[in-house]
Amino acid sequence: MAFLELKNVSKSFVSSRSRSTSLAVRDFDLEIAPGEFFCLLGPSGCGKSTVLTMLAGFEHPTGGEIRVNGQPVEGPSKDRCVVFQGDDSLYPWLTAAHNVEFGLRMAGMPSAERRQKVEAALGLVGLSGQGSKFPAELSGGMRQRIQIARALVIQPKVLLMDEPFGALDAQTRHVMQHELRKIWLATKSTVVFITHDIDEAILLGTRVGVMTAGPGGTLRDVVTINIEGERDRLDPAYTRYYAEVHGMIRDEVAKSVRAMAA
Amino acid sequence: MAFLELKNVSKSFVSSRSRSTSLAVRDFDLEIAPGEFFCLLGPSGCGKSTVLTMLAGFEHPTGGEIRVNGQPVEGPSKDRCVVFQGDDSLYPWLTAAHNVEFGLRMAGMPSAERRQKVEAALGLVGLSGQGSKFPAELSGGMRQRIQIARALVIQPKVLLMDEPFGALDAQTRHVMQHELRKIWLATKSTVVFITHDIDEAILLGTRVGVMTAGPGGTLRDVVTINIEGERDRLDPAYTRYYAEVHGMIRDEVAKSVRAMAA
Amino acid sequence: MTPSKTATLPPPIAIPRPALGPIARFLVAILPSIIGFLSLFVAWHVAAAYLVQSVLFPTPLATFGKGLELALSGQLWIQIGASLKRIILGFAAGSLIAIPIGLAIGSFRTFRKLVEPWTECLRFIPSVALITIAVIWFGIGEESKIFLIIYATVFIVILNTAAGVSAITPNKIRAAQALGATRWQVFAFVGLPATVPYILTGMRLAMANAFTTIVAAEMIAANAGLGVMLWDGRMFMMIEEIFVSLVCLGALGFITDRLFRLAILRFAGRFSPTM
Amino acid sequence: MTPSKTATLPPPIAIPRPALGPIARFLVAILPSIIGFLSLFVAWHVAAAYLVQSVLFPTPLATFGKGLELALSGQLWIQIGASLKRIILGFAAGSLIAIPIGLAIGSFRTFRKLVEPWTECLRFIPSVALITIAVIWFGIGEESKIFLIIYATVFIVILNTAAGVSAITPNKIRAAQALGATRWQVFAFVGLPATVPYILTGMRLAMANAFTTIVAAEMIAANAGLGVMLWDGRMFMMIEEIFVSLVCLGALGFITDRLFRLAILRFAGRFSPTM
Amino acid sequence: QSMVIATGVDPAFAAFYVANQAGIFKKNGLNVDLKTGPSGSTMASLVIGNQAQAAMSSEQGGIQNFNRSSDVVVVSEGTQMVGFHGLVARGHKTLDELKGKKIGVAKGTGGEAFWLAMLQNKGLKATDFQVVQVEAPEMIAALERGDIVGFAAWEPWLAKARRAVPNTVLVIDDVGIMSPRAFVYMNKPWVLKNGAAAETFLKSLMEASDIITKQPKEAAAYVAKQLNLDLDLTEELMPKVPSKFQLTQDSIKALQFAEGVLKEGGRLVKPVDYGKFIYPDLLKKLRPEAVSYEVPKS
Ligand SMILES: Nc1ncnc2c1ncn2[C@@H]1O[C@H](COP(=O)(O)OP(=O)(O)OP(=O)(O)O)[C@@H](O)[C@H]1O
Ligand SMILES: Nc1ncnc2c1ncn2[C@@H]1O[C@H](COP(=O)(O)OP(=O)(O)OP(=O)(O)O)[C@@H](O)[C@H]1O
Ligand SMILES: [Mg+2]
Ligand SMILES: [Mg+2]
Repeated sequence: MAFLELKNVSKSFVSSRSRSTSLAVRDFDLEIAPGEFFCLLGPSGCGKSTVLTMLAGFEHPTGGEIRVNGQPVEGPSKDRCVVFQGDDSLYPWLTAAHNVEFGLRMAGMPSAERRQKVEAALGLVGLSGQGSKFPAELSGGMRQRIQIARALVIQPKVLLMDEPFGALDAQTRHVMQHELRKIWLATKSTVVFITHDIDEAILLGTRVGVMTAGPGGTLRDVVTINIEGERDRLDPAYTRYYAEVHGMIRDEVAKSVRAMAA
Repeated sequence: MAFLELKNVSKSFVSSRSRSTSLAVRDFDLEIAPGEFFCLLGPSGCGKSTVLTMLAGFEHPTGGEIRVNGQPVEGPSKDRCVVFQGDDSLYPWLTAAHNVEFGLRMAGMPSAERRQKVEAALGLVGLSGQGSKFPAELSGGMRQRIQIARALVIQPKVLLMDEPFGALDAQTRHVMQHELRKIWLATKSTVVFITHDIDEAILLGTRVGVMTAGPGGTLRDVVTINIEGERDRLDPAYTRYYAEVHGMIRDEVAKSVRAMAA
Repeated sequence: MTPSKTATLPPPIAIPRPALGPIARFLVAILPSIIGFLSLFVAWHVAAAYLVQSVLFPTPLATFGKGLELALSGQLWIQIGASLKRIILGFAAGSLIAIPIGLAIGSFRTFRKLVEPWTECLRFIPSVALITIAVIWFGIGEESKIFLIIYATVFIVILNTAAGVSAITPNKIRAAQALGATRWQVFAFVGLPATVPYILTGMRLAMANAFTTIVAAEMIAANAGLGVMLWDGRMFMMIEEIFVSLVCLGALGFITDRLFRLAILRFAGRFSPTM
Repeated sequence: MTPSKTATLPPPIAIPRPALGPIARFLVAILPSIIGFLSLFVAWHVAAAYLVQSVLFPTPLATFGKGLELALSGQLWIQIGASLKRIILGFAAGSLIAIPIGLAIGSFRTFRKLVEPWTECLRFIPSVALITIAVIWFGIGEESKIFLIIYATVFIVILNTAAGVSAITPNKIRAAQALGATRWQVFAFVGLPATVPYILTGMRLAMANAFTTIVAAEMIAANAGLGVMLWDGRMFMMIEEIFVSLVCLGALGFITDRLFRLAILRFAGRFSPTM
Repeated sequence: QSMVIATGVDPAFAAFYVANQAGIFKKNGLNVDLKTGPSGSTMASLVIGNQAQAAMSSEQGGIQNFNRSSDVVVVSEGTQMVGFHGLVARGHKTLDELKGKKIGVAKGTGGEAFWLAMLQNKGLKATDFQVVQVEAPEMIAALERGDIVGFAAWEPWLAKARRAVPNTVLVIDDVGIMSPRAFVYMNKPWVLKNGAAAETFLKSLMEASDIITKQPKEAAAYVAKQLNLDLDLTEELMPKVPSKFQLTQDSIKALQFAEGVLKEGGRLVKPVDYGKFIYPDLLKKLRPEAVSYEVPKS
């Protein structure tokens, strides 16, 4: 039973310079079941963010159709919360804590309850006690974690994350991956997770999708990760998956480099 | 003979909310020889970007002193070119190619010569043929590569890079690491390179510095990487270095998590 | 993503709509504008014919009748031409003077401190009060009228430009410095283009000032112009003339503003997310 | 880093300087401002005493002499008080009206199309020309004067506010939508605060309009005020009075603007990188 | 009973100022709010909407207002000006010398009325000169710069120009050419409703007029105080604007002359019905002998 459906989706943008259109994503076909943790990998510029933007409802496909729970996507919704690539979606006029509580406040949650949830969320991302700082006073990695806390705290049905751990050091990232997996196991929400780290994808995903090189990338292959219980880099199954996905991406990057040289 | 010297440098910021000061970096002592490739690692928020900002001359230390080639740093200079964390330093009104040629244009290089150099630089970062797009029309990873091309093309004496490959997928990143190392070997410029990827640090650096956990981090240890010729992840020396650096960072992240929980 | 994204995205809060045919879409798009215009005239008519009922406040019909009469006699075009020439000259000159000053104020702290006492005091002095001074300096010819328009244009553009400069993300400046740009180059190649949206907003605001000041400027020894029409109307209680002049000012201002926005979208669209 | 960084950084292009003692630093900091002010008066003096030499253009000394005389007799304070009250009331009311309208124009496309014909036509109509209408609607009391000040304030603030809304980084809006904010909440919790720097710039610009319009407003049946002083001065060729009135307008404007900026830094500093 | 009166700032309105400053209105139980504006005719339009109940203004001002609304009526003549208008020139002493030169005239003012009357009186044509439209306050600046060589205006501009600009002399004044008047206009519906107050109002003005004629020094002081004007200048100007409350055949002639000028300029909306325009009842009650005119046939 598909929960998120992308049917033959394509998206092209009109270039502001030449008024010519350029294809960002083409013929993207995918069904995601409820409770899945779907990881999307692909060479830089292949169209990952574009797919996520459309799933969120911020942009409409120029071809094909996107459905969530059977309903066509008309616009953004609180059920599909987004962690954006980059940090320009934080509110610079709010402190870190107020940024995190934004969604709860919109939902009208009373302030005491809110405070408690925000404290928990800040702790989860390793930023307890930093809640009174403004985004401009935080480091790049800290800002990214604030964004994650802001999305997690509202416990959305669908969590759309665009390279959420990109600005984190390996260790902090490791802690965060662990936390995210715990949350997902506990809440069984559906996650679409863009990353450029193969390890991360295999560690977290129920399935891993690999896109072809851009511009105008599409879904090349989807690998189902069948590892029960805790995942471990030393597990031979893990290494096999790694090699498989790694091979696909290497091909695609090579293709994209070749395409560019041409 | 030290080329870049940080003598007991510390930096504190005045918080806009409480008007209290918070320490970002303390007692940072480091000497970097000309032609070195120095990698700086440390848990998120420990003060890496702050150190780089001061080396570039954008901010002054609140304690201690920074010298370049024996001269105290008074402000930014073309000899110390910077790749920023995040992508808000690109000029949205210029195309990718014009962004890349910015430094050359400032130096008054004739346009034909410029075009040639820009083409080469775009090729280097895998973006030939994308030069006419505007930053807003590029993906996150593409924008980061434009920033790198912009810095490389002016061949600065010192290259200060703040997580330059953070938004790149593993494969593209690999290609870029390779290119950067080649350039460094050819030009023997001095590089200070912030990363959160231990592999990357050991692959590229002549020395790797690890900072203690923030807030108010300092330099914990510096490891000299003595591997001749091409570096290889399977080399036992490599694995030894990896284990050493990894241990240090794990300690620091653990400390920072503990500090936050307290 | 950088703030630059605004350059190619539709107005932010607009929720995407289901697709419509092109003609239907066009109609839906202009319908509210039409309603807006109609409501303006209906409000005026109701106010004039039913609410206020003053002989000093004619209905739109009476006004348009008079306007048509003046237009047919050729009179109106002479007035419009005379005023428009002054407005355009003064507005263009004022903007040209103001942009570099505003950029320099935003960029160089010392320059700002030196010049701010001038701009910050003078901008509160009404141009209507400068009529006498304008005549002393520039006589009763065109120069003094254009001087007043320049005066009315300059400060708004300066202030907006300077505000734009200080809103530039510091990393843009820092990048330029680290790429070897001199102070002057930072100013010209980063400060100026990054400030374009602010400058244009300033110019749009200033344009209204130029239009409203023409009335004061044409108090000085003018033989033609919408301001002359207005003052004469006032002097001789020719109420319809006053309103024809006001309607012309409003309509011309509206049209000029639209043309200005069109030119911007055409030639500098990528600088300007907001127009 | 986000654009927000501007909130805590010094003006961008300023190159850091070697440290100085606090007193020396203060002196170096205010020296250019002092030079700026002095140069303003020197230029005036030279123009009046040597270049123009007209009976219609008094020197600063003569003006200040007259000003002192009026101040000592108490006269001046009455005029200033009367005008200032009108300006403050009109400016505050105008801003309060304009901010929500500007936000709505920037946020809701249909609202913009409905309302733009009104704002975009009316903003080109000079307030001096509205005197008659103001009197018809509001009588010759304070109301009509305050109406004119409101009129002069409203459009600038609307336009700047709307420009601010459309300059918001789309991701900020998108984030709010994905966090469950309704249209209305996006408007209030993202649109409004993100637009604060633009609103404040608009208000600073509008403040100048309020000051310059007081002169037109006080053409109507006013008994006290700087505008009255100016018109009487003009009628009776009491040149010094005209200039005292102008100097007062300039100085009051300057002071009000500084107070406004101070209040902003104090209460809303984090919203406003540019002031 | 309170009422609003609208006035320009000019010694021609001395009756208003003296009645106000000397407390005559108050003594007679009237609570008067004196509103001042740039000129009498601008302010007179306030009478149309009953924003002000009374005003004083020139013939033209009154006729234009009456053209707009028949609520505005003449209740009395107020001031008769002698030698108040004139033509000054710099470096030239006669009209002949000025031929072909630039002369400043402000449209719609008493200055223009004088200029036209003077041309007619001397048998000259407007085309003999280059007429430049200049507002009164800018006349002196323009004269100073040499943009114009002379201008037709009224006091205090004539005196000011002679003092301020060297070589400037009075070429000709209005004595024997015309004697313009300022009339008192009131809102008729208001008068009909508040007959007693209207009467008291006119009576107060007459008392003020007595002070002006009998105690010129005190009167000048009141006017100078009200207008914040130089006392010397006020004393010099006051005799040129004597207050006269009457309605005579000459009053009618003055109004008819103004009507003619307006008609020639194409500014007359419709012919004046003097029977309706003039409302002599108040003046008749207070001083019947001052009313002596016949309503002209239109
Ligand atoms: N607004 C836009 N206008 C024009 N082209 C765009 C726009 N956004 C994206 N593109 C183009 O679409 C393609 C895919 O971009 P997208 O951001 O989806 O890549 P991505 O897979 O997220 O890459 P990365 O890993 O580098 O973030 C790119 O070639 C980009 O140039
Ligand atoms: N402008 C500022 N104002 C106040 N505090 C700041 C400012 N910039 C940085 N800090 C603080 O200084 C500390 C170090 O920040 P910095 O950006 O140098 O970290 P970093 O090591 O680069 O982290 P990351 O890997 O997450 O980018 C953080 O605790 C941060 O909150
Ligand atoms: Mg992306
Ligand atoms: Mg950093």
